[in-house]
Amino acid sequence: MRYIRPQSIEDAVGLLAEPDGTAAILAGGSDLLVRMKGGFIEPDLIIDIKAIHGLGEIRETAEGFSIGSAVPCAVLGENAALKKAWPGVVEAARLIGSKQVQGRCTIVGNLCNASPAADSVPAMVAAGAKAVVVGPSGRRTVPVEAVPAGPGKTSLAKGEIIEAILLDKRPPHAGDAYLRFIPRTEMDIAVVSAGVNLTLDEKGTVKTARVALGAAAPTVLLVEEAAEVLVGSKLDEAALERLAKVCSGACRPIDDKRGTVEFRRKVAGVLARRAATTAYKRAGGK
Amino acid sequence: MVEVTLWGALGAAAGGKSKIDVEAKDIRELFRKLAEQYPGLEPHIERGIAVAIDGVIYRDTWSKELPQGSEIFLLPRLVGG
Amino acid sequence: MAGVAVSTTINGDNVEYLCQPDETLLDVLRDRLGLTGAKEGCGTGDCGACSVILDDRLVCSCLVLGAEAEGRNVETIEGMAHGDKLHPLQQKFLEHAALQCGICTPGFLMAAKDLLAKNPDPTEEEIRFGLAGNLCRCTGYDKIVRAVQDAVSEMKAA
Amino acid sequence: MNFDPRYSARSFNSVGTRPIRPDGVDKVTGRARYGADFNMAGQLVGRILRSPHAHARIRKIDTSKAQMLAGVKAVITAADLPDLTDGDAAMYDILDNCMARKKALYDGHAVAAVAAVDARTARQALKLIEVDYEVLPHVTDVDEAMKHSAPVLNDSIFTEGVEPRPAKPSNISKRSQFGHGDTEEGFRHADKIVERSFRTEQTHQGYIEPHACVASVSSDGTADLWVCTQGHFVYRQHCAQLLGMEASKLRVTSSEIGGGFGGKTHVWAEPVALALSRKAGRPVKLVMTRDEVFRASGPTSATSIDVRIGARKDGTITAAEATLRYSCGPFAGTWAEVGAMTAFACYRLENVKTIGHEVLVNRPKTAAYRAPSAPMAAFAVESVIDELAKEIGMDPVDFRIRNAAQEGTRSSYGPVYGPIGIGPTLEAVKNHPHMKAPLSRNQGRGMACGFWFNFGGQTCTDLNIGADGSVSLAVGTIDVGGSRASLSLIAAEELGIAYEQVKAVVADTSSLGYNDMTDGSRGTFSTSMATISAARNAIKTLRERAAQMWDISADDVAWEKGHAVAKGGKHGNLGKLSLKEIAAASGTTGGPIAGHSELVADGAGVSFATHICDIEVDPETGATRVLRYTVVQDAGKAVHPTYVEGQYQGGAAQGIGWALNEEYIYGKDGRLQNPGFLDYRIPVCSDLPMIDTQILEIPNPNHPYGVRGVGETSIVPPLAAIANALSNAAGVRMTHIPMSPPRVLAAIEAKQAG
Repeated sequence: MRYIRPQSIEDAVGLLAEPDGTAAILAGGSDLLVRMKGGFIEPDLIIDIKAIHGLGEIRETAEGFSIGSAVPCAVLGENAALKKAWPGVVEAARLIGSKQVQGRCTIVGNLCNASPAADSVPAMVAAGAKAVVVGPSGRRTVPVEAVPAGPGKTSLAKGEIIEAILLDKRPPHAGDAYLRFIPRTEMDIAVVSAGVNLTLDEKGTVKTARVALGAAAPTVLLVEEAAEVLVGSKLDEAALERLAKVCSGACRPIDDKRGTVEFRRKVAGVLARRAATTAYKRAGGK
Repeated sequence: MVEVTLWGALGAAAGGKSKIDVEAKDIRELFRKLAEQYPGLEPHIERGIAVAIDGVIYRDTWSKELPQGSEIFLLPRLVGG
Repeated sequence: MAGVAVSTTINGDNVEYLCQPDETLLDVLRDRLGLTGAKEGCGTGDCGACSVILDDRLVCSCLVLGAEAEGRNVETIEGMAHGDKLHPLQQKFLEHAALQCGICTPGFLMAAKDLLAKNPDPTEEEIRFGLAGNLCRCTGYDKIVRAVQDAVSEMKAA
Repeated sequence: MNFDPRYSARSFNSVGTRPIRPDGVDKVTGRARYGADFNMAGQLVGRILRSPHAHARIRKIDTSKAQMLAGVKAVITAADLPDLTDGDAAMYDILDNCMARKKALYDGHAVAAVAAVDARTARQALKLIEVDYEVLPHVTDVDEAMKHSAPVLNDSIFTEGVEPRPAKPSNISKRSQFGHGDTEEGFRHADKIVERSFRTEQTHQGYIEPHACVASVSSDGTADLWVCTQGHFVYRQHCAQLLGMEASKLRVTSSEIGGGFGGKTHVWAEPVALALSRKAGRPVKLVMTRDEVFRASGPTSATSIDVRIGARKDGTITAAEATLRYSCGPFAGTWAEVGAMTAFACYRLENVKTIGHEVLVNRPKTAAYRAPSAPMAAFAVESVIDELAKEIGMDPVDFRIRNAAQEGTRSSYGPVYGPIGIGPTLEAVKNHPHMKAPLSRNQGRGMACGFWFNFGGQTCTDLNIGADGSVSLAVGTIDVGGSRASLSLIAAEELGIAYEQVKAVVADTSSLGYNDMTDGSRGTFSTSMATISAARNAIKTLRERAAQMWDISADDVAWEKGHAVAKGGKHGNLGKLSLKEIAAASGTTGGPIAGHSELVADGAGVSFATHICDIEVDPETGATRVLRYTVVQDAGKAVHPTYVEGQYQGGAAQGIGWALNEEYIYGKDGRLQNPGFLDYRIPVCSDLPMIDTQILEIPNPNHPYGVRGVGETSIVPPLAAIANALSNAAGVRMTHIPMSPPRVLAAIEAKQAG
C-alpha cells in the first residue's frame, strides 16, 4: 500500500489511471477510512487530493459557484454568499455526520460514495448542480444525478475524478430547502429525505421547480411529476397535498434496519411538503 | 423451629412443599439441615440461595441468626448490573 | 508496505514519526507517540472519543490518516492544560462531576473547546448540537452541558 | 466480624458534601489509564476469529496456514482451552462462550484466535484460518424459539422447574413462578381487567470503552492481567479456573473502566488473551473492536411478556398476573426469573402470580445490564397499570399510591418489606411542579415506577495512616462512576478529618482480600460499610497510641472530631492529640497505624424510583422528542449527592434510549445488522433535555449511615414512563419497545384508520 499526495489534478488522474492495483481517492476520508477499517476494501494506493491547488476552494464565478472537491462541508457553512444563494444545499451538506466529520467530509465524497441515503445529493440534484469530471481524456461536465449508478457504484470511468461541483447563479425569487428524517437529532443516516428548489414570479407563483428524494430508491430520485404539481401554484394546501401524494407514490424504497417501505413512502411525502414550504418562503413567497 | 418458605422452583425440589419447618439457629444450620432432609435442594444451595429474614435479603452471611418467629424466605441468588 | 515519514506539530511541539500508509492518526498518537488521551470507542467516527483538533478543525483522529498530519498542527487533550493550570473547561468538568467513567471526557473537552473557540456564547441548544458528535453513556449529558455553560460564564468574565 | 452495621441517626460533616473526585484531574487531562492504554515490552496483538453463522457445527478448524505466516506467534482454538470445569455447568458455559467448542451458537461466537507481532499480521492470520462449518437451522426470536418446531440449540436442556421433567429437550431452560393468593379468585372481584401482550427488543449496555486487556503468562506459572472490568477478583477466579491456574498466581489489575453497566461483570476475551500469552510465551494485548463488542458481548434479553391486572372501581387492585419470556442467548440463565420477581414489586397485592420462561436463542450470551430484567417487566406492568387507572377513571398517580407497597407488605416475590420508599417517591411526584406544568398540542405526560433489589456482598478494605497523617484507603470494588470520592468522604467522616486528607485507590487482587464485583448497586453501599469498619478499627489503634503517648489507659481515651481526647477529671490537663500528631509519633509507639476490614455487607435494602416524562410526538412522522424528565428516587443517604444525581440521570438516559431507538436488528440469516454506534442508536446530547432529580433519603436500617445502593433503579421506569407519555400525547398504546418512529407512525395510522 502506498500513500501519495499529488500536487496537480493531472498527476492525480495519472495515478488513478495506473493499470495495476486498486486506487482510492482520499479527501475527507470519512467513508474511505471506515471501509478500510471494516476490511471491506484494501486499496493498493491512497491518493490524497487535498494538496492539489484549487481543490480546497469555493470560487464565485460569473455563472455561480464552483466548489472544489476537497472542500470540507464545514467550509460551505462558513461561506456567506453560498449560504445565501443555496441555503438548501448548504444545510444538506451540514447534516452529514457529526461536527468532527464536518471538518473533513466533502459533498463530492458524499456523491461518489453513492449511498442512496447521501444527504447532500438530493439537495444538489434539486439545485441542478453539475459535476466537473476530469479524466485521461479531458474534462466533462455532467449533471450530479448522472454520477451515482446504484448503491456503492458510480458512472465514473477508471482514471476519472470529480474536480468540482458547479451551482448556478441565483435569479431573484429563488429558494431551496432540504429535509431528512432521522430517528435521533444528529449522527444518523437519513431514513428518507427530500430536496426542493423553486423559483417564483413576481406574484409568488412557482415558475420552476425541482424535487428530489433520497433513500427512496437505489439512487436519488428526481421526481418530475412533483415539479409539475408545484409549477403554476402558489403552494396552496391542495398543491402541497398533491405534492406529498406524488412523492409518496414515486418512492421505490426497501425495508431495512433504518426503516420500512410504508414509513419511507409516507414520510417522503411529508418531508417534500415541508421542504417545499421552506423553499417557498426562502424564495420570498408568502 | 422456624418456618421457611420456598420459592416456586425450590418447592419442586423439596417434593412439592412450599413451606418447611426446620430447627436451625442460623443460615448455615438451615442450609445443612435442608440439604440433609431434602437432597433435591443441595444443588440449589450449591448454586447459591439468598435468604430473606423479615424482608432483609442475605446472600452470604451464613452466620446470620434466624430469630424465633421471624419470616424466613428462600430466594434465587440474583445478579446485578 | 512503505512507511511514510511525517513531520508535524503536536501540542506546539515538533514531532517526527514514521507510519504505515493505512495507519490512522489515532493509532499514531496512541501506539507510536504514547499519547493515549484520545480513545478508540468505535473506530468509525460515530462516538467522538478520539476527537482532536487539526488545524483549528475538530476531527475524529480515527478518520484521519497519520500521513495526513504532515505539516499540520494537531492539538490533543494532553495539550489542553497549561502546565499545572487546568483549562476552565477541565476545571468545570471536575466541579460539576461532568464525568463518571471518564472515557469520553477527553473527546468532550476537545469538542467543547472547539465549540467555544467558534461560538464563545452558545445557547443550551447550540451546546447540545455542538457536542452531538460525542457519545457519553454514563451521565445523560446533563452535567456536561452545565459544566460547559459554567465555563462559558467564567471565560466571558475573564 | 464484630462490626455492627445498624443505622443510627447522626449529623454529618463530610458525607453529603460535593468535593472533586480524587481521580478527576487524571481524567480531564488524558492521563487516566483505561483498558487499552497499557502496554508491555514485547507484547503481541491478539485477535479473535468469529463465526459468521448464527448456528453451525464446527467440523474442523485448520490453523496450519495461519501458523506459518511470518510474525504469527500463537494460534489457538478450543483445544487450547481444555475443559477443566469439572461438571460446573455455569463455568462450562463461560468457557464455551469464550471459545466455541462443538458448535458456533451465534453470529460473532469466537472460534479461534491469534497472537502476532502487529495488528496487520494478526488480521491476515485470521483470514488464513479455515473453519469447516456445517450450517444448522437457527432461531433468534424468543417466541419462535419456544415453539415445538424450533431448532433446538442444546439437546441436553430439559426445562427445569416443570413436573414431571419433560421427555424432550427444548429451548426453554427453566420455568419459575412467584406469587401468593389466588389470582383467579381475585379477578372475579375485579370491576375492570386489562390484559395486554408486550415485546421488548434486545439492547446493549453501550459502554464507550470496548473490552480490552493485556495478559502476560510467565514460564514459572505466574501471570498478570491488566483489564477493564467491574470485578477483578471475579475475573481472576474465572480466568484461573478456566486456565487451570491457582488463583493466587494470577494477579489482576483493574484499569480505569470506561463504562460497564453490567457488561463487564462477565469474562469474554480475557481467558483467550491468557491462553494466547501462555502459548506464545509473550504478553498479549487484546482489544475488541466495536463490532465485536456488539456481536459478542453484552446484550440484555429480548422479551415477550403478557400482563393481566384487575381492579375494583374504588381503585383497589384485586389480582395481577404476568408471564415473562426472556431470551438468554445460547446458554441457560435466570433472566426471566428476575423479571418475574421484580414485575409487581412496587405494589401491595393480595393475589399475584408471575411465571418466567428462560429461552435459548442464537444470539450472544445475555449479560447483566443495570437492574437486569427489571426494565422490561416494569414496561409491561406499568403500561397496564396506567391503562387500568384510565379505565376506572382514576388519576394514575393516585391509583399507584392507593396500591403501593409499604412496610409490612408481602412483596410479590415473597418476603415482607421493611421500611421502603415507593410511597414517598409517589407522594413526591404527586406534589412535583413538573406534574402541573402546562402541555401543548401533540404533547403528553407519563409517569411510572421502578424497583430494584440492590446487593451487598463480600468486601475487604485497608485503611493505612501515613506518618504525615494522610490516609490511604485501598478498596477492592471497581470505581465505575465516582465511588472513590464517596468512599474518601466516608473515611473522612468516620475519622473526623478533612476529605483532602484521604486518598482512595482500587487495589489489585494480590494486595487485598477478595471483593465481589461492582454490580447490584453495591459499590458504595458495601465498601462504605467496610470503610467505616476499617476506620473504626484504625480509631481503636489511634486511641491506644494516644494513650501510650499520654501514658494513660486506652479506656480513658475517646475519639472526637479527628482527635484523641482524654476522658475524666484526672486527665483534664492533657488537651487533645490530632490524628496527625498521633501518626507522627507512630514510629515509636508501635509502628504504622492501619485499620483493616473484611465483611459481608448484606441487608442492602430495596430501592424504588418514580419518573415523570413529557413527550412531543410528530403525528405525521412518528418522531418523538423528550421535552422534560424528572427522576425521584430514594438513596437512603446520598454520600456524594452529585454522583447520586449522576446515577439517576445516567440510568434515565439509558432507559430513554432503550425506550425510543436502541435495538438489536437481526436479518433472516441470523446475522446482526447493526453492530455499530451508527445504527445502534444511543441518545446523543441533542436528543435529551436536562434531567431533573430529586433525592429522597429514607435511611436503610442495615447501614451505619443509612446508605442504599443507587446505581441501577433509574433505568427501570423510563420505558414505561415514555410509553405512558406517548399514549397521552398521541392516543396510542405502544406495546413494542423500542417505540421507534416507524412503529409509532404505524400505530398512529392504524388508529386513524379505526
